[in-house]
Amino acid sequence: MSLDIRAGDFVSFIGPSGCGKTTFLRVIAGLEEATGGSVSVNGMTPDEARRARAYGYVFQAAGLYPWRTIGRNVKLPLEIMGFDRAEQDRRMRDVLRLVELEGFERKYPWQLSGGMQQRASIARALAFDAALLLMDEPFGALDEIVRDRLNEQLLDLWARTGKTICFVTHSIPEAVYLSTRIVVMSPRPGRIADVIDSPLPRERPLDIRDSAAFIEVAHRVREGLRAGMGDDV
Amino acid sequence: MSLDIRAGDFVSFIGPSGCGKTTFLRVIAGLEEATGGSVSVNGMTPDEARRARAYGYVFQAAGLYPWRTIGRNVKLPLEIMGFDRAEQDRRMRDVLRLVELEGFERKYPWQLSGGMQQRASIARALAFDAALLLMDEPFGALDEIVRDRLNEQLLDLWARTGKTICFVTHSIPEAVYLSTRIVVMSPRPGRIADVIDSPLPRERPLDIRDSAAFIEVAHRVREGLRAGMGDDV
Amino acid sequence: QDDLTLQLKWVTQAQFAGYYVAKDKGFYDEVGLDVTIRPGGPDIAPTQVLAGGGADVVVEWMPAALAAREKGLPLVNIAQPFNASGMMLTCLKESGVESPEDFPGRTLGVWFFGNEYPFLSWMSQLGIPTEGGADGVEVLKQGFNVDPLLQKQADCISTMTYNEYWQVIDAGLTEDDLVTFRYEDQGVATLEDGLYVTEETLAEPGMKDVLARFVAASMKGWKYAEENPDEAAEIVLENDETGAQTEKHQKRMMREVSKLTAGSDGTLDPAAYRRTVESLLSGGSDPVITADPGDGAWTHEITDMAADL
Amino acid sequence: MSDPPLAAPGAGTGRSGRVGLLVWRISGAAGPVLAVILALLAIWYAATVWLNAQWVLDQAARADRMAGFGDILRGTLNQERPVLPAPHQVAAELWNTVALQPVTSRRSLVWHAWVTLSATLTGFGIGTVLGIALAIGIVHNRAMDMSVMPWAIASQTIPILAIAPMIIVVLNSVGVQGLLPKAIISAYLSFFPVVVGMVTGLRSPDAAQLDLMRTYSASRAQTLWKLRFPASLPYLFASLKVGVAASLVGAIVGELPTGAVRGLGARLLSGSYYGQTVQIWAALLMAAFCAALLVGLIGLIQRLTLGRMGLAR
Amino acid sequence: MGVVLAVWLGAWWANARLSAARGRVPRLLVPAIFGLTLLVLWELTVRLFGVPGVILPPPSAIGARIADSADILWTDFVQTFVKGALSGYVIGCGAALLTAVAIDRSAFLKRGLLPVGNFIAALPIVGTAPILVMWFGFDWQSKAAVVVVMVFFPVLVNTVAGLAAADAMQRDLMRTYGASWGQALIKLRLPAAMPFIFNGLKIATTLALIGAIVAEFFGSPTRGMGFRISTAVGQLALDLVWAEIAVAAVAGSVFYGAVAAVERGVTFWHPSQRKRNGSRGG
Ligand SMILES: Nc1ncnc2c1ncn2[C@@H]1O[C@H](COP(=O)(O)OP(=O)(O)OP(=O)(O)O)[C@@H](O)[C@H]1O
Ligand SMILES: Nc1ncnc2c1ncn2[C@@H]1O[C@H](COP(=O)(O)OP(=O)(O)OP(=O)(O)O)[C@@H](O)[C@H]1O
Ligand SMILES: Cc1ncc(C[n+]2csc(CCO)c2C)c(N)n1
Ligand SMILES: [Mg+2]
Ligand SMILES: [Mg+2]
Repeated sequence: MSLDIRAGDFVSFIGPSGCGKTTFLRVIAGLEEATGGSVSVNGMTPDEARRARAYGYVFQAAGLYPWRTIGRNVKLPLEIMGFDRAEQDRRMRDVLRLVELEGFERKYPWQLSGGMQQRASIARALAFDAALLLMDEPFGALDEIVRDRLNEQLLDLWARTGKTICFVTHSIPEAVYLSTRIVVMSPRPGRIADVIDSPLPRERPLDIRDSAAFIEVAHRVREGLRAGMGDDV
Repeated sequence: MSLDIRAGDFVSFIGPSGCGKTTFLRVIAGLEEATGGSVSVNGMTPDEARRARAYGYVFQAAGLYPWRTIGRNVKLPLEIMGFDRAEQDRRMRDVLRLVELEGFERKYPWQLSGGMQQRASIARALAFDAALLLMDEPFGALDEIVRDRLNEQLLDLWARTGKTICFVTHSIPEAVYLSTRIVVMSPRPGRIADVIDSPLPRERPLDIRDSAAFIEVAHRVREGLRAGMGDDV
Repeated sequence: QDDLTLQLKWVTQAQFAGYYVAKDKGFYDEVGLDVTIRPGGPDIAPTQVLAGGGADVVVEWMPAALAAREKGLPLVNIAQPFNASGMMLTCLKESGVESPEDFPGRTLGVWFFGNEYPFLSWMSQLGIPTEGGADGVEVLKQGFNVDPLLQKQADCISTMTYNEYWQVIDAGLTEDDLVTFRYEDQGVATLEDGLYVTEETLAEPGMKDVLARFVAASMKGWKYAEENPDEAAEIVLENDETGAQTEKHQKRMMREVSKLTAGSDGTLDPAAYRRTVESLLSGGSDPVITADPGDGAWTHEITDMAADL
Repeated sequence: MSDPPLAAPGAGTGRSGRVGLLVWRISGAAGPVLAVILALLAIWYAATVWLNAQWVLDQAARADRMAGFGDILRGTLNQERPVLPAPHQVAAELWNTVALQPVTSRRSLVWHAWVTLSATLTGFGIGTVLGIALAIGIVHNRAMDMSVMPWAIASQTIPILAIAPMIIVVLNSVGVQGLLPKAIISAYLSFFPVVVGMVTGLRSPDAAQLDLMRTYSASRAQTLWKLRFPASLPYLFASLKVGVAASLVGAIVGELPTGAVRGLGARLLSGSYYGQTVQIWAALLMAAFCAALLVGLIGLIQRLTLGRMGLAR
Repeated sequence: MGVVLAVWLGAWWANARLSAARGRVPRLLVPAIFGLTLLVLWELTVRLFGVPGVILPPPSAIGARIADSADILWTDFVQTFVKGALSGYVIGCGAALLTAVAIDRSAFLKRGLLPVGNFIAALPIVGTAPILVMWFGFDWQSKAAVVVVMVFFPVLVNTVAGLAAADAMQRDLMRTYGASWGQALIKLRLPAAMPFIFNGLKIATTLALIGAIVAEFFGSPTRGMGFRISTAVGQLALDLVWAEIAVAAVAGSVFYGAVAAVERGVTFWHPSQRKRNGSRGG
């Protein structure tokens, strides 16, 4: 299985539960060993990339440390990477503004709603400004409205900063709306069923989702998924 | 706040996180007291209805008891309500067939995938054949494909048995696809923003979702949600 | 047959051989008694057992018995098989203690749990404070064994002529390594191992007769044990349920105990009683007993009846 | 109290029910365990020499001799009354009192262990039943929750060794003797971990699980039996492991004021009384073996029960 | 008998009423009433049934004794609690924490030391105390040693369990930052272990006090709570015995309460602590 991700791409992975999306992301991040084949991230092995702190990772669940305030959670990677105090504060404030959480830095995670926690965890991954963002169903637990808003903001951030983003989701509209390429995966054994290069422009208002081109791509994704399914649940 | 649910209706509740959907369902179920106003279920107070075991409740998470097999989880309400052995077995088999889980009665919940667990929990709510079903985001944790399949089955069940169903979701397509009426709620204070009677026929194949009528209703729901939102997240 | 329960002061050992012999040889049966013997231990206060009704008769030292009497538990001595004290203080010669004048500044091991009275009254007669300091002695609550001496944590420890002293010897020290101070020799001896009952028990109808038979049979047991020390020790060993006692030690103990019971027919010597009381009363600022218990604390009635049987 | 389960001696041991996996685990753990035991033995021997040397030197001085290193080695490893007996001395004593004596003999450590174990098991039974009953009361009755819990904590700060004789005397005066007083002391020590664990356990079902029962309008008894009790089992077993070890200590403590005539407590005490350190250590190890056995037994029952319930993953 | 039952029922009724109320006052009042009831029942039983004072003194006599012998009780408290129990507690818990961290670094130690440790923890105190007195002398040092032995393993086992408590995702997060072992320990695993550590520390409080007192039964200077208890029993001064026990119970409860209070401060974020603020009946 081989896949080529270009710098500046927004790649989505979509597929049925258990097909290995999370595993794939973890291999890229050097958190797990590939069972076969090799992965390289900008010419480094995943493990080297991890040590070089070359990427930010957003997990499926927010995974904030409950004993730290939101502000200190965001500062956590900065502390570990040895940024100085003032810089830590500055960056923390910047990214919290980015995800619209200014004013909440003194709160504890469990005092915030699920959506706010998820945004804080995104802020944490952005804080140290890695060129590669790995995001595992970051909006899975959120309701449609909040999700739409965050989708818009994520696209905006991506357009402004030119980061490379790998994004796992199980929502077809989300994948189609966000990506420049969509990787459709099939279950057991985890394989790539289809890779779709999106014809949509980079600039995407929310109502692009009612456009014909959008519905066309969504349809292709759905077909790709169904083909790989058999009667697996 | 007042709402009239007709017997045999399929009513969906949709609204942003924290707007009180779950609370509303719990009040109907007599699990919580209404802060104002009154609720009656077929002429009974919710608490009386609860004691009369007039409804089945499906929680947001499957909530199976991990120390019971799937079969014994389904039998739990039957044991409590004092059905005899043979009847318990018969009903358990019936409802498990209904949710396509025959053959799994000896498995423990953790041996099943999330989708199967959720179906087992639906079977449990169906086992004692209450006329009213209360379902709180029963498919929230599932991926799109499995969700589609379960949506179809639920519609089928509803059509065959003529139950009344109250259904909470945060997916617009799901709400539109399933319901005869859609209640759109707005946050703080939890209010009903819109009640939409669906023009879709009772018989609904999956690709009705690409029909114009469907997209029209979905659009109206989205507008209703957006109107209630302000800049709350 | 009449039932009677005897609570010993300490674990099963030759110190109580007379009672075990009387039971084993059928002396109690002969006088129509069914006697249960309860061993004691470091956690058992015989006086408390008596107060709780767990026993009819106890073996106790007189200082503890008189102190209990002052606390409101009216104990009466009905017989006194031991007419001499076996208590002593054993010191390491290398510590330089040669006489009681050398005690100040030393560390001494003492038994507590009601057994501290003879020591305390001796020290107060010597005028040595027991709270430490340069002219006082440092007192340690000695555990169950003689280790403090062997480990040199104390200069002197309390020993009995029949027991702990020989444990020190067994551990490898010789008599020449040790200096001993017998309470008898120091003139501060108090009566040990008497038989006590409460006044209520004594007043029960028919009880005096039972007690008289008990004392008579027990004294017969003691005399038998004095004459047949090895057999008595064997009997004790058979009754030891812990299985921890050794034959050598018990036989030697029996011979030493015989020296303390020799010549006693169980009758309390009123002069010895007075000596004990004086010694306990003379405890300076902190006497063991504050008032003379008078002659209600003992009776010859039982031993007299026993002699007539 | 708080959520994390009580740590039992034996907590942290795996829960795998598969025999094969078990064997694998044991053999996998054997290497490190063996290494640690060997290291401990080495330290033990070194400590034996070090702690017993003083006596050899003293004896030599008393005899006006000089003690060389060889004398010290020889003199320390086989003393009759060592400060610390050497491992082989303890092993020999264990062998003599366990293997070479008929089990009915008073010199058999097995017999004494059995005496202690019978009191332990009786007390453990009483303590467990009492603990569970109290926990059920506490969970269902607010007044009991608020009033009993602080006093249950206070009760455990009372030194048992201090009141054991009084318990014995009081029971004695109402005619209770023999096994029961020891068992009661042992129950006193074991009920507390059970209460604490069971209260946490019975409260462990989350709100959703309880709500399910309410939608069925299940009675309190049904909720207890079908939800709270099964949910509490993992906590119960963790506390039972602590409780059974506490019971054993209770039984041993209870043996002292009952005349200390038999049982491991009596062996400890008489060993201590006659300065027979070898006997003390043998009894000590035997007690630890018993505790390990009991904890292991409960672990086994736990694996079987939870395995049958599908809770052991 | 009737009186005793009436008192019990009356107090229970008051408590049942009170506990229905919420807030701070009933929280303190209910256990106090319960305790007072016990004391009154005790006093009544002793008086009505004429239990001899040398077996069980009434609470009034114990109270009088506490007032009379305050100086003795204080010296004993300092000797046993401050010198013996506290120092042993600090040393034992500290050593256990360090060992736990060491064990945590090495899987080998973890698999080897824990089972053996559990075995050693099962050695009954009645056996170890005389040995430690023999080794460390008669003063508080040997008591502290007994306490160290008693508290070491509960704290160790809990801490080791706690250090494993951080969930996989929290650990993975540290790995994505390329954090060192030390950074992960300080920023993640120790904080996450705190609820477990405190569980061990709380168990250790009661063990420490009991250990220090019991060790004095096996040899001590002529002061200390355990010394006084055993001596007073021999002298049939049961009121003094119970006075010491009362001091022990109060000191132990306060010690436990203090550790629990620190726990609330440190693990404020843990669900079991958060639940306490929101009021939800069982
Ligand atoms: N290609 C593969 N190579 C190795 N392991 C795989 C592969 N595909 C799937 N797996 C295994 O399948 C299991 C589930 O995979 P994973 O968690 O990545 O699924 P997922 O796609 O993220 O599912 P979900 O949508 O539920 O999060 C893992 O245990 C993983 O080891
Ligand atoms: N109308 C209302 N009356 C009383 N309480 C309300 C009302 N609306 C919202 N709440 C409060 O808001 C909180 C969140 O409500 P709820 O859990 O019902 O949200 P929800 O719509 O189910 O959200 P989600 O989509 O995240 O499940 C609850 O604590 C509830 O008490
Ligand atoms: C803790 C303890 N307390 C008292 C004694 C004293 N004692 C009771 S009976 C008896 C006779 C001789 O063995 C002796 C000396 C002891 N040894 N250990
Ligand atoms: Mg995944
Ligand atoms: Mg909800």
